[in-house]
Amino acid sequence: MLYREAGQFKSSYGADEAIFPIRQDRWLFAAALIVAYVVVPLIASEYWLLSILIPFLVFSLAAIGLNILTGYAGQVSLGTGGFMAVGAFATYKLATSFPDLNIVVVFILAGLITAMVGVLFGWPSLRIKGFYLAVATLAAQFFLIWMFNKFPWFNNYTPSGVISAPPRAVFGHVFVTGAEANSVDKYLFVLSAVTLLALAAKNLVRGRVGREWMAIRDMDIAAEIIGIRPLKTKLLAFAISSFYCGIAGAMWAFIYTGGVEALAFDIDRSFQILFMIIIGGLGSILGSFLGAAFIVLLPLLLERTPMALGFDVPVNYLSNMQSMIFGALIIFFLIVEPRGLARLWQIGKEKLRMWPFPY
Amino acid sequence: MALAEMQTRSESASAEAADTFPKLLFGHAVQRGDRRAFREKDLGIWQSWTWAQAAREVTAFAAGLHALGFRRGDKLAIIGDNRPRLYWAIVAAQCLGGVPVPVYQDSVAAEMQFVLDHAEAHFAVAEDQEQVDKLLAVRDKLPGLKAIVYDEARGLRHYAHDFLVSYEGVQEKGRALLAKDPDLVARETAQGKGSDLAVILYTSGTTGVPKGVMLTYDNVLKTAANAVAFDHLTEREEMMSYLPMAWVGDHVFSFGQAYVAGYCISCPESSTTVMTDLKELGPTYFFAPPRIWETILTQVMIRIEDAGWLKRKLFHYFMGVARRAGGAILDGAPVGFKDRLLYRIGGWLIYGPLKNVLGMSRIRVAYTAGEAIGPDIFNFFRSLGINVKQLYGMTEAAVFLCMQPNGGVKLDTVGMPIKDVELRIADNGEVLYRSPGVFAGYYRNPEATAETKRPDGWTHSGDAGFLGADGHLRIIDRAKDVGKLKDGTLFAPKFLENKLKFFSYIREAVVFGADRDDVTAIINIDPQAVGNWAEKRGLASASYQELAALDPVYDLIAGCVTQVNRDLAAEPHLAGSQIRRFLILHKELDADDGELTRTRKVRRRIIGERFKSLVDALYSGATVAQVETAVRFEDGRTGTMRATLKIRDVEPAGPLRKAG
Amino acid sequence: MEIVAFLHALLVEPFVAMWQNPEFLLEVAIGGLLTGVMYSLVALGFVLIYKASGVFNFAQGTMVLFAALTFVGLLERGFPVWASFLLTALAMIAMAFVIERLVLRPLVNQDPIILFMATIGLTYFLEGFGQIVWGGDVHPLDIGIPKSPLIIGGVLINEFDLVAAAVCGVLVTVLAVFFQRTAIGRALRAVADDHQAALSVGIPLKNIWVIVWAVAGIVGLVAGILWGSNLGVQFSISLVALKALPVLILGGFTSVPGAIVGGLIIGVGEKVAEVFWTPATGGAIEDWFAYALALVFLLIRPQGLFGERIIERV
Amino acid sequence: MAAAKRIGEPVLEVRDITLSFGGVRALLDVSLEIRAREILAIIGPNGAGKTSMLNVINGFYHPQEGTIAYKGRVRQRMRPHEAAEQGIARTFQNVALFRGMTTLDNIMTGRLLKMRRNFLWQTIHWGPALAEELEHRVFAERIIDFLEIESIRRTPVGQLPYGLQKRVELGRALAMEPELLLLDEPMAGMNVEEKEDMSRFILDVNDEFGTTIALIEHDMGVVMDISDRVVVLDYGRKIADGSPDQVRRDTAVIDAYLGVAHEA
Repeated sequence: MLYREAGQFKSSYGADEAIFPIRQDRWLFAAALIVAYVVVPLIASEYWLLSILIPFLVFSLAAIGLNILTGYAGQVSLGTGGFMAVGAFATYKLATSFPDLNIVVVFILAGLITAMVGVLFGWPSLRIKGFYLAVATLAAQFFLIWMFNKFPWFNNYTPSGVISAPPRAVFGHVFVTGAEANSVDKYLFVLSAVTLLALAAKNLVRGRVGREWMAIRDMDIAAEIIGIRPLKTKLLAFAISSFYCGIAGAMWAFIYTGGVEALAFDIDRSFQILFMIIIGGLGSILGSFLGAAFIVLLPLLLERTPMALGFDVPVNYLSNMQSMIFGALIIFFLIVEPRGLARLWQIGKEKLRMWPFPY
Repeated sequence: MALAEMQTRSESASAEAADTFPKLLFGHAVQRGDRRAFREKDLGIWQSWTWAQAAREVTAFAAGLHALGFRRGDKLAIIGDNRPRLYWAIVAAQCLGGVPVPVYQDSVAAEMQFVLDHAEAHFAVAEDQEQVDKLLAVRDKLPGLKAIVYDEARGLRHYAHDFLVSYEGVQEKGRALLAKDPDLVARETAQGKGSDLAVILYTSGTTGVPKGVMLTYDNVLKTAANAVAFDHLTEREEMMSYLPMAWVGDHVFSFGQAYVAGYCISCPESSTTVMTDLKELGPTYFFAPPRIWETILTQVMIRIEDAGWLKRKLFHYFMGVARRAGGAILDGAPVGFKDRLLYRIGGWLIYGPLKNVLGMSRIRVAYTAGEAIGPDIFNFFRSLGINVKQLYGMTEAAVFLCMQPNGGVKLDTVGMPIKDVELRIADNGEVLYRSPGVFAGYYRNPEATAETKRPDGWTHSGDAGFLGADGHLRIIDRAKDVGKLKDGTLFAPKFLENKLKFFSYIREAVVFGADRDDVTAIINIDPQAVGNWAEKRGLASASYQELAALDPVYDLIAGCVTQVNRDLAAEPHLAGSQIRRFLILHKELDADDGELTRTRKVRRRIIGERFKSLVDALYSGATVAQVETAVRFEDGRTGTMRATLKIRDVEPAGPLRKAG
Repeated sequence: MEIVAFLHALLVEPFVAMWQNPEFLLEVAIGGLLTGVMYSLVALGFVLIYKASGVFNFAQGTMVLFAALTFVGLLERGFPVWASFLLTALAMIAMAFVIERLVLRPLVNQDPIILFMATIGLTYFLEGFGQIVWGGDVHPLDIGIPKSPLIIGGVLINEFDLVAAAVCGVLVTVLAVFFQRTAIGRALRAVADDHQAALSVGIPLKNIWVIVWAVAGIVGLVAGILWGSNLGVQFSISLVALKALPVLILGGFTSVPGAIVGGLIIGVGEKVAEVFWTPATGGAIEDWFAYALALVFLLIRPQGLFGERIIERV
Repeated sequence: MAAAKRIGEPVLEVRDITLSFGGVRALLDVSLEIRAREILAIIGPNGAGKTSMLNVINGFYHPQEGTIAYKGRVRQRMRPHEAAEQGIARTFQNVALFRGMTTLDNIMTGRLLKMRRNFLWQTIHWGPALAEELEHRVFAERIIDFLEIESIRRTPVGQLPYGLQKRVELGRALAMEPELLLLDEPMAGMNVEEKEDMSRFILDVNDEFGTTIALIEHDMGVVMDISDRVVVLDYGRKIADGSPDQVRRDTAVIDAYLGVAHEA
């Protein structure tokens, strides 16, 4: 209904293959950016920035990572948490061993290290498929977490096993980690990183690489017939996916919490991210964001509502209640729209474009 | 804006000084060289050519034709869908003083043979293998044909014929020749003058064999210029060329006017994608014959019926508002505040989006012509705020005779005579005219010419009509078709048929009654509309024939006929010619079977002969009728169809004043 | 040097230790059997469901917990053992009905991963539900299974282990009979082989699903009781699912014997590794050892223990 | 109408191939050759081993005995993607498209081998990467135009009717600019009109690009119309090899067909 496409014809392939071919969408996107970069920093409270927006962004990043692997390349992974942990600890080791290395570089290096680990654990994907692979990735999950717990070298022999972020600045005195970092800087830093990486991901999946992944996902036999090398393609997916998860883990530890132990990245984290992409929509960058938002906000909602309604429930009772409702909601969502929020969004958009017609 | 418009107007004025299409083309190449002149959706995007590029392409092709031996006065047959290259071919031929002869791309080999033969075309430009094959099929019957130029090489690679040349090939030849003789084309072009023959357009003619209408440059350009001025068209219009190039409509709107005003025309990707391409392009100037407006409306209604109830409610409510206020607002007539407000909201909720989906949100001026348009159709689009207007014209007049001015749009008129046009109504009610567009004559057919262009200087339109007090022209019917019943009651078949066709359920109708006791009709239902209607009522039907035979469908149509009778009863001098009996034909009338013209006008006489048994039954009082017809399938095979049709009586409405 | 020492500790010492004290090795191995049995039972639940409904039921572990909780819950409320068992069994069957109706049927024909996700949702739900109903704290469970140690052939064995093994054996035999002899069993196998075929023979898929989920639930109940009477019934039981997964890789998703044998292998291997490699690795390796084991195995034999190679047709 | 075309040397020579799964014999020392620019039809009753032959040719199955020489080079165990790299494309009996992708994307996948820019370039989707992408888009559009599927360019192939899916699959194969094109029952389950179109496309491909084509087809009418040479398999053995007319008259062939049509 809001769309006015008549006359927006494409006279070049560039225009035709733009991420937002329709003018109205470009406006919407621009508006979203302005809100994110200008409005939010102005109005958002500490609580919102630190406890909602930043984790949301970090989760989104991880979700994009997993979506690349599972949603696009079709390789189910339950090791996300483990890879995030790698990112976190790699960052810690790098940041502490090379104090004057710029934090951005550190993050990127950490991402690369995670990518290598990802490739290592992605290797079995050549021989094993589907749930066998999924279970195999659990090996990564458990082994990595165990490793980080077991060997104090990773946390510089701190008795608590907690790694805490040293203060680091992007440039000048704009600190994004450590105590003196202010929340807006943190937020903007994470936001920028996520924006860039999301864009990069979008470009990947709509280009050659993305098509290779989807080909493998949709029908690996046919993919091979047209000349795709399965191992190469899958490993690339593992590498890039892990790169994203690694950076997400790093930001989780360094910017969001400021200090974590390996257990912060246990299997529940992996499932959490998996939920995000399932609820958000497999094979959709936008979906990764929507899913992250959903999973971040839902618990808050479940927490707040009883109070808001004036009940006071014993806390253990409440937590059980929540996990019940959470579980139920997940199932409900899967039944309503197995292809996730992104799909709903897409349907809605189509309806608007076709308005007042149904199709 | 205003200034820009004046400027472009003065430009097009200066362009008028150029008195032939080639001169105009080269004029544009200078004046607005890097403005888009042609667009074509090809390989998924809208490729385009500027006037300058177009000029170069045309020059090369013209020179190439010259190299092939194409000389002043030669005819160039042009066969294919709307493609820039084919439009260029037209001008290229004109550069050399030759005469383009566009041919309907869907005509069968035999029809093509007739046209090429009659027009003495020695050269032909064919779009693709399909057209080439047709030409080759009748080649031996066309000894004069020297060369066939094809646009798309696809599939022709192994056609070993020396007289088959590719479009590029011709242009290559041309460039080579131009290298030696650079101003060849310029020279040839300079020799052309306004009074020269510009084009021969074959009118499919509602009766008998096609006639070749010869139009001079002055004919086309002068009328086009007047029409352009009439609607203040500028070089900034967007227009989609999708109607047969052989039809005067397309020739004038996407060739004549485009060259005068200097706007860009766009060709769809393929016949299957016209609607989507239309949506993408969003034209500002649009022309379509009634049947297309009708199809679009039918589509809209069908799709809306499939929508959720909320949307349906919204749609119908606001269409109600639009019916009340839309037309008036468009005409700038005073409208109450409440309705204005509602119309605004409706514009946001329904009209705007709807126009967008139809690709009509940018339309400034749109026209319908050729035959009468149904009131509901016409009002629907106008009430949406789409400025659809009617015009009256014909090939013999290079189209424009009467046009409806903004604000002066009435359903039952075809507008008032435009600049330089004089009208007179003959005693028998026939419309006579004088205008700069009056054609030079029918090619190789002096008798017909003499019949139409009378020594007294008036040209006979063949239509019966009258000028209202408001100076607007009203058309009732073909003059010769206006007949009388046995009892002398006036009987205007076309008029009745149109009234019937105004119902979306009725695709075609043929009424009989001349020199008979009363009026009967043969009906073609609209399979889509009726099919949908039937589906909603769970009536199964596998084919058109089954659908047409359903009793409920008969009831439905009977309802329409009764309605028509009621209207007729209101008109004193027509009340006598109400429809008493009808039947629904078992097959769709089809141009391939000669029952319709290529422009889908019904050929009453032919139908009357082919379905004689039915007509007799209609007047015999029988309740069923047997029919056996020969049908031609797409692939050219023929077969016969046997069927038994029901006949339905309809009660005439109101007092039947029967003389005697 | 350090590295050398580490490698020595990792690759040499354990085997030396084993060599020097075979009885101990045997004891450890047998000790691992009990855990192995547990794994087998849980894996068995997985396999049943996967075979019949193609669902990767992550909730299996939680079903064990839920069953155990219900069982003790009833005992604590004074029901006799047999009654509690019966009621719990009924509860599991009821649950199967509910799940089929509310989860599986609406999701029929969805991607496997979607169904997998749904079972994770189910996990959350059951955890919450079970603990709300029966409380979250540890319930000691004693249904009188003897636990006194025996010495057989110089090897120390816990009676309990024997009982457990026995129970497991019985259960498996029962299941085997159930699958081989009964009509339902044959139906189940048919479904496992080919849904379409099964349907065309006129087997109502939904009933099949209810049955397998119920059976899986009861198997879970048995597992829960064994586990519970050893360590008490508590939340951590549900984690056993994570241990059963490598068993699946090892034994194959669709092979009952695979599940049993695989379970025992993992159980024993894990225990042995834990005991003999702790010095080198600092312990707690049982978290991942099972997976590593399964993975290594899988790379050698992709079709699993009992699975046969599939020819990809095009 | 078509002028005689130049059928050249064999591009692919299959020598005494034997292929069996476990006990099942799929092919029994079959030899055949595919010559440059010809349209070779492989026919035979169900289960005669036709598809297995294609699978052997593009490296999907590895025969126990026999050799395959492609462009004169005898090759060892080869993976399908290697076959693709050497210019062998194919379509499948039951359409093997990427259902999640649109027609355009499916055809673009056929260009993957030709795209060189690494993933880092891809991430910016700009400069050389974009240029490359668009260049191949043009190629894909040519094929879309060639196969007359403009109107379904953006439709996810999963939603397309069977006939069109087959067409898209052919498009994907063509996008690879193959030298040897293997078509496995390109017209299975099509109505007369669709078959006519498909035959035209196959002939045009062969004409326009001089592509060598080996196809499996059941519709004898089509086979006789479009193929230059016909090889007949039965029970994994080659029982005839020659021009359509020769084969039509061959008694062994007639028996194989008129004799008990052994299903499965």
